[in-house]
Amino acid sequence: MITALAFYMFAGVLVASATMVIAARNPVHSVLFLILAFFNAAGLFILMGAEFLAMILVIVYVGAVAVLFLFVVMMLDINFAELRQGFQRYLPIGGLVGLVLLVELMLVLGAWVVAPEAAALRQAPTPDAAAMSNTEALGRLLYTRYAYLFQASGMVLLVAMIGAIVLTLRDRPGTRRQSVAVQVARRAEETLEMRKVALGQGIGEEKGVVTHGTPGLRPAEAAKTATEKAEVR
Amino acid sequence: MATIGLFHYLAVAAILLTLGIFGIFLNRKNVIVILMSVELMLLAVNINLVAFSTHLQDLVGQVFAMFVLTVAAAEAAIGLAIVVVYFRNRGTIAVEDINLMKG
Amino acid sequence: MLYIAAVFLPLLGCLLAGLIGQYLNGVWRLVPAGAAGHGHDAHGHDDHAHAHTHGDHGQDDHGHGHDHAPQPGDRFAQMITVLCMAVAALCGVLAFFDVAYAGHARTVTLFTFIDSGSLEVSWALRYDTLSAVMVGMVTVVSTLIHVYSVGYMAHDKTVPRFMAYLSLFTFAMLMLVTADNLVQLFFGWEGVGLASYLLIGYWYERPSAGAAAIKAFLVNRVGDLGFALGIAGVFLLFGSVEFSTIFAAVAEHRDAVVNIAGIEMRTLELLCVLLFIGAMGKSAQLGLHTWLPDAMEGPTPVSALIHAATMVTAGVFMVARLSPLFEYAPNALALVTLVGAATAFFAATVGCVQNDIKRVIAYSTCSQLGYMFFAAGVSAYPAAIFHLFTHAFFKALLFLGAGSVIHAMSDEQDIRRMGGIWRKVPITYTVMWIGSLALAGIPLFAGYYSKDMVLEAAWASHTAHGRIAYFLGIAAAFMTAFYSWRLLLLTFHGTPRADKHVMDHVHESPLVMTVPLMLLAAGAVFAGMAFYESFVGHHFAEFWREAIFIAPEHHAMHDAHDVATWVKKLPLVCALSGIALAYVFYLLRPELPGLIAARFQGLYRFLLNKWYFDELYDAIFVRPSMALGRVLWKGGDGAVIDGLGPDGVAAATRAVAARAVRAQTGFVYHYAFVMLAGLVALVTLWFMLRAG
Amino acid sequence: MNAAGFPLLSLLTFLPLAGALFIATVRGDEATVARNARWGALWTSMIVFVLSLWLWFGFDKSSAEFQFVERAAWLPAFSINYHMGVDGISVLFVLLSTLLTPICILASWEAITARVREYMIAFLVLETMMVGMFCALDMVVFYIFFEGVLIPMFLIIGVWGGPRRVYAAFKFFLYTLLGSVLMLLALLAIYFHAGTTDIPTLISQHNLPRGMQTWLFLAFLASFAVKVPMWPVHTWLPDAHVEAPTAGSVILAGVLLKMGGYGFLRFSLPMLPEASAYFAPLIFALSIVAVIYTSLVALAQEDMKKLIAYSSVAHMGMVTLGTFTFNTQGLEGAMFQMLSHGIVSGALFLCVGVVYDRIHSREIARYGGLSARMPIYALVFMLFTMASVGLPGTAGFVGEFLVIVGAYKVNIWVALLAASGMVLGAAYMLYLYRRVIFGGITRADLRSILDLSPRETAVFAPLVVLTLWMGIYPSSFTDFFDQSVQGLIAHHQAALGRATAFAAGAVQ
Amino acid sequence: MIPATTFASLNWSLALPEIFLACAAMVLLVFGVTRKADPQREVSWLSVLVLAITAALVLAQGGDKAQAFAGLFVLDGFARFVKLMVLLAAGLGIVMSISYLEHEKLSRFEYPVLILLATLGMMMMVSANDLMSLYLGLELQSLSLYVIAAFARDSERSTEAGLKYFVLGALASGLLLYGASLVYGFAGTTNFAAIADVLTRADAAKPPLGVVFGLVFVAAGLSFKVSAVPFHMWTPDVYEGSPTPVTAFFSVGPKIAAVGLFLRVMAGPFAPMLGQWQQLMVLISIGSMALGAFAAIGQSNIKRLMAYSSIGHMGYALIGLAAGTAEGVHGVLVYMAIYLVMNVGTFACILCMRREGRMVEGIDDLAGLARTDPLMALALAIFMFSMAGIPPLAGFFGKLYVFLAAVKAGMWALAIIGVLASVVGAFYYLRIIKVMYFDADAGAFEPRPAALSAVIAGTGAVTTLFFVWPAPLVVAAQAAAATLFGG
Repeated sequence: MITALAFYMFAGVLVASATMVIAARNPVHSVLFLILAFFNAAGLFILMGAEFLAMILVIVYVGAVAVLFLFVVMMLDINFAELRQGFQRYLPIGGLVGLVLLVELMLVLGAWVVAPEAAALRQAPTPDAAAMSNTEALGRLLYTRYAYLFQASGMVLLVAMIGAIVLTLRDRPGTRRQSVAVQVARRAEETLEMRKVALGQGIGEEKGVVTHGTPGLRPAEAAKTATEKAEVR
Repeated sequence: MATIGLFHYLAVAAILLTLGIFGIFLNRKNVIVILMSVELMLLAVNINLVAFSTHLQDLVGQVFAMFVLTVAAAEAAIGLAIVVVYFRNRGTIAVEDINLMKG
Repeated sequence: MLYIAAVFLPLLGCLLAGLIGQYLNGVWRLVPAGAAGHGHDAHGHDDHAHAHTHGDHGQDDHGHGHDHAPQPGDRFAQMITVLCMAVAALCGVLAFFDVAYAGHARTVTLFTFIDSGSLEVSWALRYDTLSAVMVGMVTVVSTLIHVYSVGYMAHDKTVPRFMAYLSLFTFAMLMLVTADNLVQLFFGWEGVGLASYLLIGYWYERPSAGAAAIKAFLVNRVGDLGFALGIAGVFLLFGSVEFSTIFAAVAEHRDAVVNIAGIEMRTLELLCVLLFIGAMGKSAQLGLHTWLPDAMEGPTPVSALIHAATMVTAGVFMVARLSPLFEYAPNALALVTLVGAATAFFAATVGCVQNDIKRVIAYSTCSQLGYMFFAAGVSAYPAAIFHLFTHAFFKALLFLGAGSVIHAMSDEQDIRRMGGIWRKVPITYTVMWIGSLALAGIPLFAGYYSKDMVLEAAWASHTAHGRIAYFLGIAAAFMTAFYSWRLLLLTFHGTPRADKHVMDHVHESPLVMTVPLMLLAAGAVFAGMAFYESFVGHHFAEFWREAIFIAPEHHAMHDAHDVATWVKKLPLVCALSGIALAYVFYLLRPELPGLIAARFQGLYRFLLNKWYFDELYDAIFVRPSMALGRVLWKGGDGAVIDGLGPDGVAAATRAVAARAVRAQTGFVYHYAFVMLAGLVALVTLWFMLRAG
Repeated sequence: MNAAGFPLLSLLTFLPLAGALFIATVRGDEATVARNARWGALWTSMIVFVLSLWLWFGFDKSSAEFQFVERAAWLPAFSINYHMGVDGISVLFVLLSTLLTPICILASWEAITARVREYMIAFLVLETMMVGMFCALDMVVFYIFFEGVLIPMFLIIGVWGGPRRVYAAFKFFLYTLLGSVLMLLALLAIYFHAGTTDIPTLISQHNLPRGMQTWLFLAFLASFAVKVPMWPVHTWLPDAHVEAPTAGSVILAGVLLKMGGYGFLRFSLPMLPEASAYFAPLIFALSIVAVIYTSLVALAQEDMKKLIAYSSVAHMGMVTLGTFTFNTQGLEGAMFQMLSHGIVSGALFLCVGVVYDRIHSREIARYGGLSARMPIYALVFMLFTMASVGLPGTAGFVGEFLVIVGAYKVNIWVALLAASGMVLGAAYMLYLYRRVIFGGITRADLRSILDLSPRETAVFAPLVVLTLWMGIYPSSFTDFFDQSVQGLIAHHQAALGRATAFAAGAVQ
Repeated sequence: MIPATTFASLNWSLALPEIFLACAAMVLLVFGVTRKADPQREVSWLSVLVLAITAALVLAQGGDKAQAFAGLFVLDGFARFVKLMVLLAAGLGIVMSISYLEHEKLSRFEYPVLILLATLGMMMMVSANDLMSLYLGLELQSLSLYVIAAFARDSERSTEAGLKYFVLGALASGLLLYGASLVYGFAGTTNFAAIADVLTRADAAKPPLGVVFGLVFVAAGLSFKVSAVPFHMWTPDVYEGSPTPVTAFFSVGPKIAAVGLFLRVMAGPFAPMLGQWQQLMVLISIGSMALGAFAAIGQSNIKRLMAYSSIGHMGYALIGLAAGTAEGVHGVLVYMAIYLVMNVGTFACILCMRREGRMVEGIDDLAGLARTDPLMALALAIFMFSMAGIPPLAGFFGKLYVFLAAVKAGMWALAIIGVLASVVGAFYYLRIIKVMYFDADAGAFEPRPAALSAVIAGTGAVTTLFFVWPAPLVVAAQAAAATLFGG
């Protein structure tokens, strides 16, 4: 009974918040509803006995992905008041197609059968919860039988990383970067030059350069730094 | 009502899937909402997988769901990256403006 | 060798005259490569001569009075063709006597022509009496015409071309008459058609010449269509197209029947009708005669050759040649008789009112051919051939004489603008008289023997169609005499109606023209007497031997000698009264014709316009064909086939393409929607397929 | 079998390709390249022609078998072989192709001034395709060559054609492609039924079921009817002819149209005998419509090439008619008609090309009175006009006559209607001749028009000789295919006999 | 309980090419990061080398069908054949991109690395023997492709292409996943062989609805990847917007891999349900052929035209799949191999379309190419004729084999519609030839980069001369197809 109650609560909130995700006018609200949906989904997972996945959902999704969404939404700073609202216009036909799909899905799921042989074919029967925790069981599977896929998912994440970097990382001209190697390799005699400055004259012959280069650097030095800067991406 | 069986979970997943789909093609506002709709769809898949896993007493479903989660995260990252560069170019991410190429 | 020479020498002459003669005249002058399209005109003087000589003349024209200098090739061409023809004529005459009198009939096989399955055709020369008569007649007349042409065409600008055409024509005609099978006969048949086309269109600058040439070819083709089908049918029935094989097998196939459009008929009847259609075309019988008067666009000797001696008689020859077939097809024979008789009558009526000297003679020819056909139709083939033979002489004579008159009158052809010249052209005048007498069938002249024989045979056939033919023939004989004397009187007698300038120029033709005239005149006088006995006498069968077959039940030839006296005399009476009437009309009371014409305006117009055949054909065939062609082209091909076919499909494709492209809106949500809708559609479809 | 074991047919097929490659490698300025391309193409095609004469002399006329056979594994896994050979039906077409190619090249000598190299390459490639198609004894190989023809021809029409060349080229290409692809399906179906694509095997082992034959026949018909072309799928032809350069028209009329007729003889008749018999009335009807309809349309034409193009449709109507009479005369007539049409209508297009090169117009009304200025041309034109009309003594007569004889054996009405083409054909051809050659010269530029050049004479000379030769001594040609045609008929009747026997058995 | 898994039992050496490729990609990544100046050129050539070595490794793996990683991975002749095609496509894709990236100021070494990773994904797809490996391979490939579609990140069109591709791709993979979950739910397993086993035993006449649904969803997801109607909508926009070498790669590599995967899935786990999906495939195939034929007609951008063209080609390839026989698979493999060659050649030509320092993409820009660059015009004409399926060019053989399969399977309607669509399709290929050969000059292009010339020459030669000796490819494809059905 309590299970049922919990299910209906989680499911109800999940569906409601999912609806709000797509219906909310303000994208920030959408993200927040998404987070709510994830929490409730995690609840459903726990009901089904998939504790580890529930945790992952909360940690990875709420902690990382949803926040990423939020971050991007805020960063892009979209003036949502100006966004056009065409929701209703396409609702009838779109809704019809969606409903047909839903009805058909329900028809199918309502008459769900599992192949009689399915039990025999189980590749990884769930261990007894007492003998082994859900997390441990998953872990054992993941690092042995599914090592191939585990590595593959690593590659997927690598691609995501490369992709994100290659698309969004850019060096604006003018940003200054630390170059450790250059810093370490620098010696005092290259950096400092002692000069006698005649009173009232300044460093006359280099007047035009100094303003461009780093103060205190000699022109050649300054030019070199500039090139380095350009080369670093 | 009393016993919560496989069908209930599947139904929730189906509704979530449909909502995700709605989100994609009824949305006129914001590409990011589409990305979120995709996340909803994947969530629906995960509920399905976990439900089947529980029903079948088979862990493979949960393993599958894990990979789906992983990939979904990667997908979100790349999706957002693309949205960002797009925004840099166009200054908008309104779905109706994504219309340079057609025919 | 003799036999081959008789046929092929004209071809040799043709080639030599055409190639070497033209070469000598500088016609075969190739344009150096690279000069095409922009070089200097190499034929400048020809051009000039052309425009001057022929540019706008509507009349017959032989270069007389113009200053076209003879070219080196002219002489060569004239000599070579005349020489070839003369030798050929010698051979022809020798062959005639050898075959017809000495009885040395033979077939000379040359080489295979067509060999397709059981259809085996050879090039072969068949000499029997019939062929020999034709070969002798054709070569002799043709030689005379060649000689005449030397004078008549002396000032033409392309003499070699003309002489080559003449020889080509003779060659084709000889191939026709010596053919030993139907396909070779058809070769000669079409060959003379080609030659006549070329000759009629000889003065190609004139639009009317071109039109007449096409008309001649086409009308002949209509006949040939029947002929070709007839040949195909003969082959189907007999399994061969070779005469001897066919003739031998006639008896066993005589009762074969065929079903045409639901009507059962004897195959032989059908075939004979088809073949006779061919003959009708070539021999200008009623219905397919319209080309003949127009063919007068050709130079006069051409007309003579084509209409008198040779080409037009091919039809008669063919019917005689195929007598073994026709003899077993009585209905076809009746048709031949009726068509022949109708033609004889029709052409005579038209001939009475024509004013062009050559057209009068042309209709006369048409009429005489009718005689020959109805003779053949009553199984009196010898009579038909005999009339053909005599007719060749006097009709050639008349044509050449007319040519001489035209020559004398500075290219005037309208007899209403002639008159009173008989003193100035005595020889021409004389021979024209002889020709007319022969044509009218006055005793002692050639036509008398043959024409009377024809009429008597028609009467003697004791059939209804024979009787009809007899009376129509009698009527035609009356009119023949009338229009012959009308022509003679208007041309030579009375007061001169030409202007003074022309009259001053009237002169007799040179010897090279008058000598052939005189020789032909001799023929017109004596040919009847000399050959009457052998051709159609009581023992004609010994003369013709196997060449002509007459079924035992057909007695017209035999009975013709024993008909009632009035039957024998009536033609002469009619001829004399015709002459008398002409005398009254055109010498005594010249105003009468005009009055009568005015009184019977409708009839006169009807006759003058040749029974409106040309107009009728124009309205039924020519115009509708052209119009239909245009409609089918623009409407059928353009609108319907292309419109529904390629162009329509292309347009539809473009429309679909535009629609397909419009669906690609560029909006992500549309794309997503299409995907989803597609998915749902597939699922639903699956449901439905499963349910159904 | 070729005694020497020498791959003559492959050589004939691919030598032009080698010539094309050679031309492609010529370097130099434009004039040099053009000159070398011309000579290279001429020499190549002449050598091919001379080699092909071996076929003329070496062919065993007393045999209906395939000769000069070559066979090599090509797709062994599918038992599809490179199989070449000629029999009586194809050998003369090979010769026709090799003859017309040098003539075409010579005819384009001065007419083509732009992109000469590409032009010559296109022609040599075309020759490869044509010869290969007639030699192929495997359906797939056949199809490859059959379709391959489209590529060079498309370019020839499109690049060197007249003002509406794009339309014409597309129409030509797509129309013929549409037909061909359906044939491809038929070929595949046969392959699956018979397990082989080897033509001789398929011919000798007729075993396709009746119902299947019907569909296959229609598929083949779709291809060959367009190619022939039969009414009502002929409308591409006038457009293609009008726009193509002279030599293109020549080869199109001379050889390409024959591919359809050849296809009927090679596939439809022997492989689908029952369906052929079943559909013969349809073919007759279409052929007769073609003869009469297109003749009438030709009568109304104002463009010389279009007129001749329509006349081609009419003449090819006789071919299809003869083909489906299934008797010796009809079939041999069809064969002969194709050969003679190849020569004669090619020559007629050349005739048009001669004046087109000078005046740059094909409008009939633009001409008149050429006889005065161009006597040789007038003579040549007259000869081919008469041949086209079917005058006995010229090539055109024999085929037409045999077809009429063959048709008469089938039905007198068919023969009568087909023979009406004799009259109509004479009408439009003579009308054309009259308007172009006869009459007075009325236009200034015609007063200085020049007669044939030596090169043009050289182009026409072989055609003139052939036209007369074929007309006077046709049995020297019919001898080649006599045996094959007899074999074809015997085979056909045997097949029908089997079918009838079977049907009779079924009824009882 | 959980079966014991040892390192050796993973049988990992079967995946040696994949492992090598993954490691090499990472090494190149590190190499690229550590260089100061962008080493795009070096990394590109090294990538080509890597691909070549991978291909060699694939070739070196002989033997029969074998499984690795507890049934997640399968290696058979089919996989090897498709992998080689994919590797070739990737190699050519990289070669063609080098000069382009430099010209367009896109020279970044991540590009070849991403292509390598995408290739890795494709190889995983081809060898997938489990719904999970299918999904991961697919995603690895797709994510890489999303990125390189938007690689010209300062270009509005490129980023829009990336965005569209991403959104729709995510939707498609969501659908595919949902289908996969349904299949899993029914069969209780994700292993292909096991699924096939379950389905074989199920009542063929009344298959469970759920798994049919799953099948349809999976098919939809895969159809998206091969851009078959009605899941094709992204194709024209993405092709047009992406940088041209990316488009070139898109049009071959992922297509081949996806088709391979499609074949593996349909002929593997779902083979027992042939009766259920055959009709769907027929419809999809017809739709694709028709749309490819018609929609391309009005195009003026050559890349967009090629997009529709590829949709059409996929329709033809799917004919072979719809036939559902070994002949069909054989036909598809031959088709894809030939498609690969001629498509790469065509895109190499398109990449040469550069005038005044900018790429031009209009079909009209090709006008008069036959005069300004006859060789390239000839090559492009050959490719176009080939795509139209005119013999003796290679494209004809591709069509020949798929139609062969359709005819043998008795699918006459499909075959007839197919050939008719090919006639319509021929129209727009001809139009390109027309523009090049019949129209007046539009000015010359800049000189061709050597690498592109080499690619054009090579692919052109193969396309033209394929007919001389088609046996190697055809026989190899036949053997490969046989292994897919061999068990």
